[in-house]
Amino acid sequence: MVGTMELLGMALGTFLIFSTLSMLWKDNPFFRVGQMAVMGSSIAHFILLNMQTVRDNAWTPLLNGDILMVIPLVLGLLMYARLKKSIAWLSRYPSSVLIGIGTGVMIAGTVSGQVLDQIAITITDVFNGGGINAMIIAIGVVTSITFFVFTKEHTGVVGKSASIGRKFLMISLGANWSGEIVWYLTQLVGRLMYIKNFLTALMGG
Amino acid sequence: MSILRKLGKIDYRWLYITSLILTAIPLFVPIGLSVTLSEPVKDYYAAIQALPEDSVIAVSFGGSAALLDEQEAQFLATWKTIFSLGHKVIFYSTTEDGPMILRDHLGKKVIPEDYGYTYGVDYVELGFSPLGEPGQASFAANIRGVYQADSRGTPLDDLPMMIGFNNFENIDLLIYEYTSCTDIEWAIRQWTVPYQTKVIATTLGCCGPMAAPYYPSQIAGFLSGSGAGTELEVLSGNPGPGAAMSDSKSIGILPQLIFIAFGNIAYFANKFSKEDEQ
Amino acid sequence: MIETGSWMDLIFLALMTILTNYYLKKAADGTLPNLRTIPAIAAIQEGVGKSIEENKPVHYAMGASGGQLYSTLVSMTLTSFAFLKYLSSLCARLGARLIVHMPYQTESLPMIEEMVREGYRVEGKEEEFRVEDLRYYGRGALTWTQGVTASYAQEGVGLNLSIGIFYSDCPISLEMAKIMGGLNVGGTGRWIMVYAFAMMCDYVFLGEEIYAAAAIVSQNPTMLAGIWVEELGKFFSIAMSIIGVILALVGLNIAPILGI
Amino acid sequence: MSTLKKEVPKLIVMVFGILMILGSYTTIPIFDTLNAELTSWTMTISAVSVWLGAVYATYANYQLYMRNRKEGIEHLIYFVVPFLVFGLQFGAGILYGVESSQYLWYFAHIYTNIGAAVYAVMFFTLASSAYRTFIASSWDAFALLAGGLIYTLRQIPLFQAFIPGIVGAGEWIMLVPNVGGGRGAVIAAALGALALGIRTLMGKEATVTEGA
Repeated sequence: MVGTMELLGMALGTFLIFSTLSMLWKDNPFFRVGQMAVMGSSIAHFILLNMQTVRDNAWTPLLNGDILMVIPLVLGLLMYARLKKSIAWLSRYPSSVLIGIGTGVMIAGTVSGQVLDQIAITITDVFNGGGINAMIIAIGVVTSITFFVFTKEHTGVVGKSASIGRKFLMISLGANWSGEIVWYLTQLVGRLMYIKNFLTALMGG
Repeated sequence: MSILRKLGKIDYRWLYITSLILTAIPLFVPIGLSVTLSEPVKDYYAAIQALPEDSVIAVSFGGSAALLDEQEAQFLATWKTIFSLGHKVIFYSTTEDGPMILRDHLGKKVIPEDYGYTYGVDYVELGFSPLGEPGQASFAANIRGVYQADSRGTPLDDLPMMIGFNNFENIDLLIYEYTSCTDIEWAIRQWTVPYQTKVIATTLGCCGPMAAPYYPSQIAGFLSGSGAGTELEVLSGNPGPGAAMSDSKSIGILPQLIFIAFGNIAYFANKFSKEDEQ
Repeated sequence: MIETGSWMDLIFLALMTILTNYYLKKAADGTLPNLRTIPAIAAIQEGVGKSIEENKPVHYAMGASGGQLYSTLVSMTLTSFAFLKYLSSLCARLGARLIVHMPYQTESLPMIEEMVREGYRVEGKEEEFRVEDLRYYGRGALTWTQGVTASYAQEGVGLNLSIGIFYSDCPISLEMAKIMGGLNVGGTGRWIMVYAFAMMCDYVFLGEEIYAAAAIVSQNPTMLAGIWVEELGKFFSIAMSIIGVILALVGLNIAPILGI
Repeated sequence: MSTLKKEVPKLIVMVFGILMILGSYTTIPIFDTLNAELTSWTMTISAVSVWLGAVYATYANYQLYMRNRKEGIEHLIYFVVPFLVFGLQFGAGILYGVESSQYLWYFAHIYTNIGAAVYAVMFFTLASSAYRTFIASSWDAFALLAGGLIYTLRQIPLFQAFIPGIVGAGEWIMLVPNVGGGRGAVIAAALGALALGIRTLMGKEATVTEGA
């Protein structure tokens, strides 16, 4: 037997599933109420979790003597300067810190992980006797990069290579679509199972 | 001919409603279709099986409440496999939802203590930290730089398993559970490349094609989607939620395939009729 | 001193930096790359015109997670800012209403407001900027897609420009904009989601095209000059792949030179 | 003033970016320590700014209500509901903690369901877009259709059982042509991101250097 609170929760959950799905039919008051409720819920959840982060990452260490933690706290507060036009420019300081750190991390990780290593793996697969499949991958890599060349018109050899590359890219896009749609179907099945469980519980199952 | 052409202009809502109905039917009338195992799943399982006794596994847990339907089969089957082999496990959550899901699942659906585990000695749960890629790097280099205590507030040095345990050197396998497709690169850049840590991954179905370029050279195996979770359930002999979903997926996809066929029939009917007119 | 196995990375990075500096100097002398046409760029202006004709707003979306500043996707965030500034300026100039669906990362909100204000300011119409048209929906794709869809349904869509970091949010936002009669233009550098743009957009920036297109719409010589550097990187990648594969076929593996 | 507004932020970007790069490429301990410290800062800065979202959302919601309030009582409901839900959830989180059973009840039934339902909606939107675009009208379109269909059939148990070889064909699509095309796209996009990143650190990226 399912408890009253649990049953109430499941009823609420079922209503929200239907309100969300109903937008496919057309915009309606149930969807709007559901959307507004989710917005409030999501902002509350996000704020609560971030307050924990501030407490654990900065506030507690600060109280324990890590004076440096004042800096990120002040930088975070400077973000609110955007709300007053005369001092809005101050919000650029924390943004710049974040962009600088992000760009540094991105550059360091991207050069090897997404450029050099990718070329190296393509070569290694051929070297290690990957056979025809390794060759097809190598052709796909070279031709699809050609597709992204902007300074040469896609005619002649470049055009032919880009055209082949486009086929590889399309197959990849198709495979990506496929991965997603089956995943979303799983989500749909999951929600239908939830509704089925609710109905079963409602009937005393 | 005009009927064929109309097949390309059916109101989308027919597709929606037929898909919804057909997906629901097997939930009430199960069919029981079998599954076929794929190479990345076999290698994922083999990577856990190949670990020597008393190995330490780090689970970077990226559970998301909204995505449980896709993830649950994967992680439940994975945990059961690990616990049955007796390896030590360190869980750390990279998503806000992670600790809540761990609390709900790691005590109710798979109970480590049932396998003879003791908290703090055989497994620990470090809680959530918004790690991102820089955080993964910090964790691999210095766990205490990210976590000073576990999710229950116990200082790491008070947990027997964590004494002298502080970085990648203590970890034999990383199970990288993520939901954002490009995040696989974080594990590769911050674990595989610098430390040659053995990594296996679990992710959503849509992320399979994105993980594939890194398999098997940089990740030893991976599970993408609940389908792969179902395969692991079969492979490891741990039936779970994945199996129950298989039938519905099989039937629910049919309207989509039929509508794609309709679209193509209509296109070619239109094309040929125009050619005839010329 | 230098991390083991990092030499090639550093050399590559140093070369890119030197080349950037070189082409920036050339740009200062007025030498800019000739670029092939990207049809989606012209479509943005067409879409703004359509919005005005139909008396519907222009929507700009950069993804539920589009405001990442301190992640490896920061380049995509900056690219989406460049488009946002261009679009707000275009809307201010032509007189279209612009609604911006902001991402959940609150740390990027000040910059988003700054970009929109700047777009209106350069057209001399800062007073027409309305803060309430910067929409925020809370954390995650779920609330964002619901909020965006509700806005499309209730306020109408003329043009929907979507550039940025998209995860599993765009299949709903793009398709809903399409179903509601909007002109969809967009792209993302996240290859995994490009399929949704290819299938649902009237005009698409395929993957890396967003970076080049951002430079083009900015009309900023230094950004345009940067395209040379990307291009040389591509030629290098193509050449290394071809040479490496040929040598691999005759039994020589040059992959270790690249770092593996 | 221009120095404080424009030049200092540029310098900050450059200095922090270079520090992170040094931390990644060198073995000098001070840079590793700095990397860890700065990473922790990013989390804090981001977390402190979280109330900004609530400010923008409140303002937009209030303006929408003011514009529509004469059209009917339902707009008052749309206006009040998010505040009500926010208050209840925030209150529960503060009073009982986010890992309490009260909060988890709320989380499990509202947040989880809507999130999962939104993903379910995507099944339908992707289905209708495929109906519209998966038409073999050219070789490019045929490649898209073939990649999509074969990999879909490979993932569905029904077809695994009845189409011999579909698993192998699907795996091949995923591990060979998909890898070829996807890897090329990843390399190209990475180069675009790198070029932009380098310009950013050099203080030449317009989006960082110009603003109102």
